[in-house]
Amino acid sequence: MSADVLVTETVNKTFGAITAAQDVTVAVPQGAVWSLIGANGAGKTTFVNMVTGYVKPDSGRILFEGSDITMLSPRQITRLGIRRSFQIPQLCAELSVLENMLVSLSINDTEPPSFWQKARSASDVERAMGILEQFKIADTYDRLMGELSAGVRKLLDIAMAISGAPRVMLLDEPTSGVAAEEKFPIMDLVMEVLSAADVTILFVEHDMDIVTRYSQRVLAFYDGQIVANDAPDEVLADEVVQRYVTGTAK
Amino acid sequence: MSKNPWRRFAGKAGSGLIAAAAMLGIAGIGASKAEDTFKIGVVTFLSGGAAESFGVPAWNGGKLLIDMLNKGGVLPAPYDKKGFGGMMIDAIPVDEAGGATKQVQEFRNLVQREKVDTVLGYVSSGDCLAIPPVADELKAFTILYDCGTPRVFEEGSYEYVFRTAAHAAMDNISLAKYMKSRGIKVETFAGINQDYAWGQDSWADFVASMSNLSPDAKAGTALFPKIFAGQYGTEISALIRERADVVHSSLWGGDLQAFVLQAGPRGLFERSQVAFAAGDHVIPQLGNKMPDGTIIGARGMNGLAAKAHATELTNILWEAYEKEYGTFPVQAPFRMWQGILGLKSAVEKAMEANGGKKPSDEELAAAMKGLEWEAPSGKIQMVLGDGHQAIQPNAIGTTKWDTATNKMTLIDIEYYAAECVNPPNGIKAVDWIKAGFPGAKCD
Amino acid sequence: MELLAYILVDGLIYGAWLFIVSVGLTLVFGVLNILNLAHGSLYAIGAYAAASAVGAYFALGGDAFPLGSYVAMIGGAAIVALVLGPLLERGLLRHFYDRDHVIIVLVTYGVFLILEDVMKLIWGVTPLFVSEPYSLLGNVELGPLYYVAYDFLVIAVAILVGLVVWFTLNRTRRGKVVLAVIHDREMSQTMGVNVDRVFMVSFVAGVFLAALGGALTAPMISVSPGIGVNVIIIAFAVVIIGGLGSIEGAAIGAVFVGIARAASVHLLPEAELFIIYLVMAGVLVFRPEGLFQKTQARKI
Amino acid sequence: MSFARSVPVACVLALAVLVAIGLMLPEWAMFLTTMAFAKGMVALGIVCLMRAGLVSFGQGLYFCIGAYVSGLMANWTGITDIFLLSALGIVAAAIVAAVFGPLLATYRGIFFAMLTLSLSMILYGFLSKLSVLGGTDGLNVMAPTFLGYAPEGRALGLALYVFTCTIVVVAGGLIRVFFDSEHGLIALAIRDNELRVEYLGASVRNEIAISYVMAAILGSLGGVIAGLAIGHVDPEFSYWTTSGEFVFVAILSGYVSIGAVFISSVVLEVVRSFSNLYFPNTWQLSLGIFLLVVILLLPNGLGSLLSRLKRKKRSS
Repeated sequence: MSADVLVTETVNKTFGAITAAQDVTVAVPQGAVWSLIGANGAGKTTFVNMVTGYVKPDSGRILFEGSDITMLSPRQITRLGIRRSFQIPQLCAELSVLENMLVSLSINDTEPPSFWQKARSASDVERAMGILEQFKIADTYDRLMGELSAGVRKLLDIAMAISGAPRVMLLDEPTSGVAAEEKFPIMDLVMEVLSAADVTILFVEHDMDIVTRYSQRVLAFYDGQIVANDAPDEVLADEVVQRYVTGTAK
Repeated sequence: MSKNPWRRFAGKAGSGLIAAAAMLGIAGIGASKAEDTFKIGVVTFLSGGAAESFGVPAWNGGKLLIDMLNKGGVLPAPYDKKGFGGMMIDAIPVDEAGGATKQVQEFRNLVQREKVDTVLGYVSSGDCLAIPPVADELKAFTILYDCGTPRVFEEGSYEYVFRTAAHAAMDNISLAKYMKSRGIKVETFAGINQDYAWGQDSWADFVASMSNLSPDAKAGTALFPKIFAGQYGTEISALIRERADVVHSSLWGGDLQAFVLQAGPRGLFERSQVAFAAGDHVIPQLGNKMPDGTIIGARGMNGLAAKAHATELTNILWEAYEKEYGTFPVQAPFRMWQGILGLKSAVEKAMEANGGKKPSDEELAAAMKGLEWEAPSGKIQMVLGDGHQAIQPNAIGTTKWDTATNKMTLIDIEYYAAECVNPPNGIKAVDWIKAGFPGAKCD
Repeated sequence: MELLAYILVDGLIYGAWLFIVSVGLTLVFGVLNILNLAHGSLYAIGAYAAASAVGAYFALGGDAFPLGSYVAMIGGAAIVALVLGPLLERGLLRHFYDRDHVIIVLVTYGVFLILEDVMKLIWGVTPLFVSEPYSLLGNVELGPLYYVAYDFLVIAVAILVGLVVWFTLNRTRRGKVVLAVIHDREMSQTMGVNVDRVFMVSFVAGVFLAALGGALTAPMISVSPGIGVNVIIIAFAVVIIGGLGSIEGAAIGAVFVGIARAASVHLLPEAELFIIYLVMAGVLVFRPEGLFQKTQARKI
Repeated sequence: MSFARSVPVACVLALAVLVAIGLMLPEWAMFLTTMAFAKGMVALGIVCLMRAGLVSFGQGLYFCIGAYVSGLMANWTGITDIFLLSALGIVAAAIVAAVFGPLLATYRGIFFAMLTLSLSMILYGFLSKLSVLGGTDGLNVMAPTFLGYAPEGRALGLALYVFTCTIVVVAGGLIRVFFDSEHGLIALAIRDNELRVEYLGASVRNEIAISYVMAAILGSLGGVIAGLAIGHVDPEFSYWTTSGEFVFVAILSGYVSIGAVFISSVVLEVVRSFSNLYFPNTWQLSLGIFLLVVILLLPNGLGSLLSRLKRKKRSS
């Protein structure tokens, strides 16, 4: 068990009448690449929000590398190494792509942000451009958010999350809102960069082709419960999943 | 990639230069000091709560007198000479609104930029405490024509600053003397005064005078609403509940009007004998709304009290004011007149000494020190504060609505000589009162 | 006992005045999300308009039916609302709705500066005072307590205004529409609500309430330049205590501050001015959203 | 030329230019500029907060703290050395800001504006009531001395002017460095999307508190200089209309260029200085209209004009 990097123990959460999480118990091993599937409101996003500290569960515990992070704030959890990207990219509209990257770098430098050290110093810019090149969006460095395509915005959002050398990366629908032909290239790119850094990945996804292609295991959510936790083929073949989750039952 | 440092430096220097150009541009606008005109900066309330009862009537009276002086030969000797010693008088009005800090800045502008020969002004006690140190710093001859707090020359001494109006102590002493001489029952008295130098000093002087003249009178509630509060419902309830024999107040301007309008209908004036240390200036506006039998001071022999003892000078100015503005002059124009006539006397005295040239600030200060001159409100003598603070006779009366002429009149007016109600030089007013008015010369 | 009665009655009278003066401010904030720094000037213009209206009324032979002067007073306030309301909202504020709310606060600061001088240009600096309405209704004696009936008229108007505003907002169809706009402007727009009209009507109502506050005060004071500057702060204190945007909060806040001030004048005169700020500070530290404001959750 | 040297060089040159101008200015213009720069410091503090997306309507609080603390110190203890008084003003403001900063840092938009305004009015009410501090009349402040040198008349005006220019240039340089620093960039990010900044691991509340303390220190320094230049302080320093004028200058200048803040402050001070004499009843009207025009036509203030010119140069 000690190899597990992220563990949730019988986590429950209700918003008034809606049960968002019911006895959710999961143990994610180090370096795993799992996907989370389920209809809207099944509890996927609540799970991500609880792990990243934005929502506090009613009961149960969340452990990261053995220590309890249930009641920590998003900032504390981020600093521990659990990072997330957003379904709707959360970027700074008035800043350029490069500046957005520099913000992330300034915060995640080894030493805390300084009062005099120039944010746009040559070394910082070089590192930022390096990451942008890695994500192949370096050519858009001086453009503002309004001038970018959905794909580039997604990649920037993920790039900013990655810049802090995360241990666990939660991707909230990394390919939603992106043109079909761009989906696979983006996922390849993201997986390539993350696997190079041996990062545990949990990503929320609706597109089953992406689920089967990139995830080692799949967590299927329905009505706040995990109804299946297995390899992609087994889960998709599972009769309960077909009726309640993918709606593909005959 | 980073912006070329030289270009950013250019931007910074560029903005510095624009700021510099702006400043140089302003510098050119200042005025120059002309020889044949005597320029006065007149600072009084042209807006805000005190404008209509003090500021504007004073400026109207001042304008009128200056026009008459510039024509020459309109006023009786010794004021028949044209302007100030032949020089035309040019007056610039400045609004006193905005608080003491703003007034200090305006004072600097008048002295340094507009290059006025004298600044004559200031109704609010706050301004009268703030301006003198700056006047001495800039060595600018300044006349305080209206404010009443005794602190100016009792807690400080200034070389270039003079006050041509007596301070507030005399009004409260006269009120206490008036009540004693008219035999008004005063076992308990309460007070409502604005919460700043003027109100606090007036109440302190009145309490001290009463404890001296009517020792058995007991001081009750003392209310200190904020200046320009305008709403006195709760305070009036407190005074009615107190049922004091006498209610003393040094309220003035819009605040006094609001207080009378709100207290009248609630019968405060019937239940207690109300005494206003400086109440005469609201008589024209309130008319019959000012209840009868209210004891009124006018901070000197001003307004109706002066008309009853009018000299030729008083009548000329009174009729000219009534003709021009349709209402009779109250204390504010009277104090402006005594300030301007005092300035005229000082200028002409200094010109005699220096052979007819326009006197410098130092010459004006020397001439003004210890000066005496006649004014519509009686003889003004610069006695206190080593010749920097004036004393003047005082008068207290009681209101009576004259149904025949449909005008408010003052009856039972008692006059007090200047030395009777003002302390001699060198002793603080409160100490003089506590010591039982030693050396008071009352006829 | 008499002291307590005085404090209570004085507190209610001052509280009523406070409520009328501040309910307009909280209404405009609630509906349009605008913090109107020019609220004090609208109060002052209402006072001036009422003073002129009552003066004109008596000049045109109103002595025959003096009670008509109250109608003239309210009429003065209404004219101010109908003229200034649309002019400010449609003419000026509308252009800033998409901008940051703080910019609108600064715009209302500009309007405050303009209106202060406009009053001086229209009515000059000589004050108007029309005290007939104040003493018209005679006196009221509650045992040893001695008051003017006008003060109780102000209480009655305050209660009436409170009920009317509360009733319109919560119990009429148009009120429901306004509440919908308060909670979600975009959603209401998509459901066909003419948000522009709701904004204008609400702003005009806010201006009318401010002007009404001034009109009711006009007979008690000498209406002169500068009476508006201080009112905005007192209205502010009441609205902060009650919670911005809440009508009930403004009512409770007004009575709370009214009685606190009355108690301090009767018992501890020195602290009089300071009480209002002290109460405001207390609420800010312990219950920043005000006593009655529900904390809104944030949508991410 | 590396970055480290270009800002100090620019500062020294700017100071030299300003002092040279000062020598040529008549006394009243020097006094006006000293006041304009003192008030510009407060406006610069508001600009610091604006970069983090917050507008304080109560910076009069620190302007008043600086003025009263230095004024009282001079009157009660006789210490009139301007460097000591400034240091005292900084310490006082830093303490008050450290107390209120974290509380205020959790509020945004209108609530932040309202709370800051309320705080300044609480100080106003408190000071108006304290007759020992002069109540509503305020109190006179002794003339400052400069490390023992006690000038009089024009020399005093010049010494104060040079001191103010030094403070302005040093503060301007430091703030320029801060704006370009990592904290400066994070502040801009907070203005756009504070949720993301929190998720990147920075404490939004601490970052805002830093800007708030910095704004307080700048405001207090402005108050110290203004109090000593005028020679009188009163509770009006903390009145809401005073704070409103500081915000006016900050909005007028925008949050891009520091020079623009001081230029706008000089512009406002000139308009005010001549207005009271030449158009007493309409000067507030002209200020109000001027403010609305600026908000309508120059969304980011004069500063954006300067940067727009630069951007045109760069892209043309």
